[in-house]
Amino acid sequence: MAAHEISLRINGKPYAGRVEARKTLADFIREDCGLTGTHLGCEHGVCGACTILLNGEAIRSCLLFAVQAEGAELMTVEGLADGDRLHPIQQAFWDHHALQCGFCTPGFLMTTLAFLRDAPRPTEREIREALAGNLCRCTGYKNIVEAVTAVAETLASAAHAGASPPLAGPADVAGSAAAVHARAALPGAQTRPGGKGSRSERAPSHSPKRRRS
Amino acid sequence: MRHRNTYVPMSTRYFGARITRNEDPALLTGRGLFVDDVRLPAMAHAAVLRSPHAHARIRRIDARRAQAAPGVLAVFVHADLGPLGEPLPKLIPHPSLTYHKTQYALAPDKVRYVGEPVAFVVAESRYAAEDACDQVEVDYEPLPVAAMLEAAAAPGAPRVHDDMDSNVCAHYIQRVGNVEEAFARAPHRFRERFVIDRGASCPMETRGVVAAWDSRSRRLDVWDSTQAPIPIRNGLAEMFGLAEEDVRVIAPDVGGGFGPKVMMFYPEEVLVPLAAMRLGRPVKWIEDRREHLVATNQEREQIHDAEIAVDSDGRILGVRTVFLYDAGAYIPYGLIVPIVASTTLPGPYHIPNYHCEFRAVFTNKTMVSPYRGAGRPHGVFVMERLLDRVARELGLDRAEVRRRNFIQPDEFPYDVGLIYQDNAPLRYDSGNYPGCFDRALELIGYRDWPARQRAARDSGRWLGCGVACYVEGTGIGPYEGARVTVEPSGRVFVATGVGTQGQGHMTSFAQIAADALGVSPREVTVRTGDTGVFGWGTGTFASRAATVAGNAVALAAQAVADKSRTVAASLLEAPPDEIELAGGNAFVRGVPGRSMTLGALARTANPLRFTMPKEWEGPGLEAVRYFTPPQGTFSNGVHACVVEVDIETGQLTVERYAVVHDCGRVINPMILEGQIHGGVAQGLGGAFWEKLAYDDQAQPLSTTLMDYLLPTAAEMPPIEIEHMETPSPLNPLGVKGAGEAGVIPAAAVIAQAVDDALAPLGIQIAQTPLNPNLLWRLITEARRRS
Amino acid sequence: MKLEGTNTLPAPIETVWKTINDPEALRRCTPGLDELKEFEPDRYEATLRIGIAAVKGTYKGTLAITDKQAPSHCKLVLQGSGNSGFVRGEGVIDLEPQGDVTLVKWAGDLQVGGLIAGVGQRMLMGVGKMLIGQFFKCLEQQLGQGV
Amino acid sequence: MKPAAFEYHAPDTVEDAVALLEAHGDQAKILAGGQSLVPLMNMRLARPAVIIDINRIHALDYLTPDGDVLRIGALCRQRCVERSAVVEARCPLLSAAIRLIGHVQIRNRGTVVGSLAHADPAAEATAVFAVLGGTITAVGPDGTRTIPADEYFVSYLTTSLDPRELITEARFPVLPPGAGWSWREIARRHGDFALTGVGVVLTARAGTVKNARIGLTGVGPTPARAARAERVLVGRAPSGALWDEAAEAVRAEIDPDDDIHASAEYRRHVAGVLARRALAEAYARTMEAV
Repeated sequence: MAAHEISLRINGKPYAGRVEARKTLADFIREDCGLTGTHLGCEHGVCGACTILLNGEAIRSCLLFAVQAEGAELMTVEGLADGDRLHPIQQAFWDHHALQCGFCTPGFLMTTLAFLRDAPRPTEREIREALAGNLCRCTGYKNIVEAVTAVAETLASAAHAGASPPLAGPADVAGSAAAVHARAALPGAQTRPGGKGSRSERAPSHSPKRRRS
Repeated sequence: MRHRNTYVPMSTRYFGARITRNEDPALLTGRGLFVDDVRLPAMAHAAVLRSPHAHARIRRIDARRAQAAPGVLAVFVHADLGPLGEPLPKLIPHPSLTYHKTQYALAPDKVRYVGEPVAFVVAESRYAAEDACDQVEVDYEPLPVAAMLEAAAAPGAPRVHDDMDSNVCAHYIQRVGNVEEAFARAPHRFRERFVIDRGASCPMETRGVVAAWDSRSRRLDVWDSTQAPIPIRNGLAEMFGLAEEDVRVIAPDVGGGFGPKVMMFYPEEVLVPLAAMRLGRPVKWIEDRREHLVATNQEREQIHDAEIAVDSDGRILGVRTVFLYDAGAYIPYGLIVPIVASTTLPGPYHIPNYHCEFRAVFTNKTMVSPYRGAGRPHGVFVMERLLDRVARELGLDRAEVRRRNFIQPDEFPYDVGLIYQDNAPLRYDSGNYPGCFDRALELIGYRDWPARQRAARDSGRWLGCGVACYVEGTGIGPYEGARVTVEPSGRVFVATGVGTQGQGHMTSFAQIAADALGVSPREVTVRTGDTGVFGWGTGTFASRAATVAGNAVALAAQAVADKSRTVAASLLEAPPDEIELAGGNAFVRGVPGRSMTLGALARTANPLRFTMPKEWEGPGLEAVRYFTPPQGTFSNGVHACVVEVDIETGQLTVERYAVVHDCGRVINPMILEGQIHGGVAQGLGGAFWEKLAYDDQAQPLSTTLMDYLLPTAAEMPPIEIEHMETPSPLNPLGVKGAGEAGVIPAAAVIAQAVDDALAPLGIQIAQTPLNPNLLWRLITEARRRS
Repeated sequence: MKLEGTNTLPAPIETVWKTINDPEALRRCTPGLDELKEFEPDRYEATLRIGIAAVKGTYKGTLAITDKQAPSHCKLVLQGSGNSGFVRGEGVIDLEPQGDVTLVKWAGDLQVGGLIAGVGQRMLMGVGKMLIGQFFKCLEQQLGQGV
Repeated sequence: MKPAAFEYHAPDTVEDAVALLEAHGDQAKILAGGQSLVPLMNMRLARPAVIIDINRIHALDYLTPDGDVLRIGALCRQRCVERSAVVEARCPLLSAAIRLIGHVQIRNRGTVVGSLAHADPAAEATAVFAVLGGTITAVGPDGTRTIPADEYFVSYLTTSLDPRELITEARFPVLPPGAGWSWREIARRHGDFALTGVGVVLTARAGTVKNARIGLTGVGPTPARAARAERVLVGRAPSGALWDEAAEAVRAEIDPDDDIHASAEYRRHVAGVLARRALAEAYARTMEAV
């Protein structure tokens, strides 16, 4: 089978490789790019350990072929911390003992990053449902939910202090000034080129924002 | 060993504190090292071809096409194994285990469960290895299958092993008092059958092995996602004829274990090193999730015929259980699980007469070995369900029945009269069972429960409350050790043989050492799970790490502290007993100005020239100590919950879950609570969601996470925890184990809560796990009856 | 997986008997049966491509017709194995004449093992039922056309 | 768990995609969101020789209201529909059901049209499509055709689509003015395939049910419309008793299967329970709409 040349960006850095079409994006990230923070727990899209951001959206990297990510902007757990400074979500997970073996943790962090960007003031129920696509076998989820609640509160109060309108709900997040602010308060989450909300009602004739390809 | 049992902590600053974990920053930033993260030059990748049949004779295997497939380096079948073609080691023998069958690394002529390895393919990539697995031709002759436990135990059942007369490989009885007489004179006797089905521990990281062989130095390095690297090293050295010194086994970051990763040996743990040695290239094998759900050991399947005898006040006169234990196709780990089940059953209650008897039975299913709880949930389920029956039949409050039977705080040590899994007498060391129980009742609001339940029923909601007790044997021997070293940098290194799969050893052990040496736990680096760092020990299992290794760390740290004082005394010109250790310094008590850093002491204690004072006994600030507990220590606790049942659909919602728990002195309450949270989630998973389904031909039907239902955050209730601390008199730190506490009574407490919710219908749960379909069926049948 | 049912086929019993013993009719009506080669009387080598949509497995094996009691009773025994695991099935067929039509009573035990059983359980029973349904529907059509 | 090898194509246009389909026929599979297909491929349950990845046909990435229908392009992600204020306002049944598809990571990739193409018997989108009576637009070598919902679903994972056809669009009718709606499902865990799910659209006027549509998922080889139950309802006065009667009719007209999570009997029973609850909720919503 023919190999395919691909190039993409992960955490702001360019990566390129030659892969078989069947190689999953997760394997490409781990094996070809050497970023082993993204883990594989099931390879059939249930456990969420391989969650990364693809063009700003949380996805399962085990359910995408690497060739499909040609030209994409990816973010993995390695891109969260700013040098030695942990991202607020990482810090909250540390403070709240929201990890034990740590295998599922990168997936939870990436899911949380995208979730809090879209729903900055979640209820506990919303947090639990948003995290339901990530399985953890060690924590019983209690401390993970507490960590996410704590980051949300911190960010909400930061956003409230800085922005005049209160944070908007998830439905129209992408366009609102408050959401932009919330994203700014949440380092790393701002990379969402062509946010879905702005594209959601669009006629076929309108040329959609091209995905880099 | 002169400090043994005379340990007095210098301060208790860190012991008992909620300290965030040392291991977290690496794990949070993607810098952990799990086995699948190990990348070596020229590494090849392996895949295992597994039997699709539960029971079949292998007529022929032809691997020629596979061998010729693109990228394939080698294909191994049984005939290629040479001396490694013998059955894998028998662990933990027992006099009652008459047929200690273990599997082969690759099946020679017969397969006995779906998932049994038949061929091992090594290729340039995992993709190519899986391609080649498709090319191996195996001609199977299907044989009759022993699928269901009870049927497999019956005479005339298809036999899993040809050289046996039946599938029963062990028959074991333990007795206390005179059960026959107790039952004969008892005014009330109640008999029940309890069925406990299969589950999987399902850590988020599956198993995995990487091996590298250096043919020049003849050294073998193995990275293994195991709970027991040292026994794996010892076993590999023996099998491959190498010195233990020349085999290094590393369990780096291990992504959860929960018991099954303590098995020695899984076939792949032999096959990967073998392939690496034969090919002269490093080889990696990572179990995929589907493999995990057939090839990693499972647990829980038992059928108990149990009976209780009580007097008219509900006081227990005798208990009898006769049960079947499904071992799966082989029984490498011996009788640990059924022994633990039968010795956990008595729990916190006076049981003057007790008869437990089991048969271990082979079936054509995946092997069974301990999974978190390891028989304890079974024992508790049987005992608590029997007491619920007593309460119902005698019209007594279920809390009152328990209270009348508790062992009292002044009765310790309490000899149950049985032999425990460590082959020592089952003797509870300490505890306060009624106190713990009362706290749990208060936490869940038991006193007001009837009123709340009535109000809910009036508004059409079916709520139930449950409360169940357990005693957990923990901290068993034989021994663990630790080496504590102060380096010239002032950093403290702790090395021990007990690895971590997420339990926080890097922090708990650091807290223990930090107190002894007067440093911050952040200054303490704990190294575990690497035989190259510490080569003596057994493994992480049976809730024993904190107790056995924790005390070894305390003893070694204490020895280093003593040495530090001795060295400091000669330099600071004060008697050793006037030297204090704090803030990373040694100083003369009351004269903080006369001090040296620990680092400077360490450098001084390792002189380059001149002579060394005799009382230093050797170089450096370093000590190795071992802790050998005389017997296990016994934690206890009470779980309580509130559930709601949708009686039209059988859906169950767990609204509240409360745990009151006593594991002696607590090293780090944050870590302890985390252990309990996780255990509760696994317990609840096993009570309502998780079931390994097999069809009547022993085909596993739930080999994905779509069908094996690990609970998610959306299903889990918030969990409330309270600690009680009754120190153990059996070890210097006064600690007991806690790793399995969360899981143990979950099935029992849910069953009771469901009974309570559905009490108007007279439903009595006698099996676990439950599911909506089952609850709906019970509800429908009950309504039809009434 | 046990399945059973009855069908009424629009032909007299002798015709039905002949059809279900006719390799060509069997080949045409057994879903996914690509090849059928008789290697001894009433025993055939078979290649099956069974599945639905993209989820198809190829199984090589044998089909045998046994316990023949013309024209009212026989047993079909099918076994095959492939990359997706194996299938084994036994079906007992009893024919009862009802004037111009024939009542077919069948009872089958279909066993699926390996990959498909382990990961496809959600649709296994339904698909099994559907395939048997297709078999009889096809026979019905063939007999209706006066084969 | 790694997929078997395949030949990969990523056309930029519908025409190129159809040409590839014509060349490869049933050897080829369309890859859109891939959230059902890729797991099957990873497990090697599906081993397509050719993958035609349509993710570069950007012209198919749209969601647009067009009169009384929502036109959803083949690349429109489920998440996009879920977030759409227009869908929420005009077809809340679709919004509600979509939120229960898998998890957010799945919906960020998965497409609505892909769900319809995959035709899983327990999916949400298929049942909503059936209950609303949507249409499929498919392009093949012989041109474009539309397929109404009741001619589209054939069996498990099987539709009336020709292997050489590509679905370019699905049209979901919006709810009629004043209509009440409800989506109810029961699953083992949040995000799992429904054991059974029921969607209802109901209009009522002057104390009688004017129109009722009931769709079910997880109760047989395809999403089902409960036609008999619908007939029971029309022209009758809404009441608990009427919902019960309709629920019984639902139970009588479905033929669900067993699996390890639920028996056919359970599914049949619960379909009725959910239908009753959904009807009551939908009716209550008609009152809110007034």
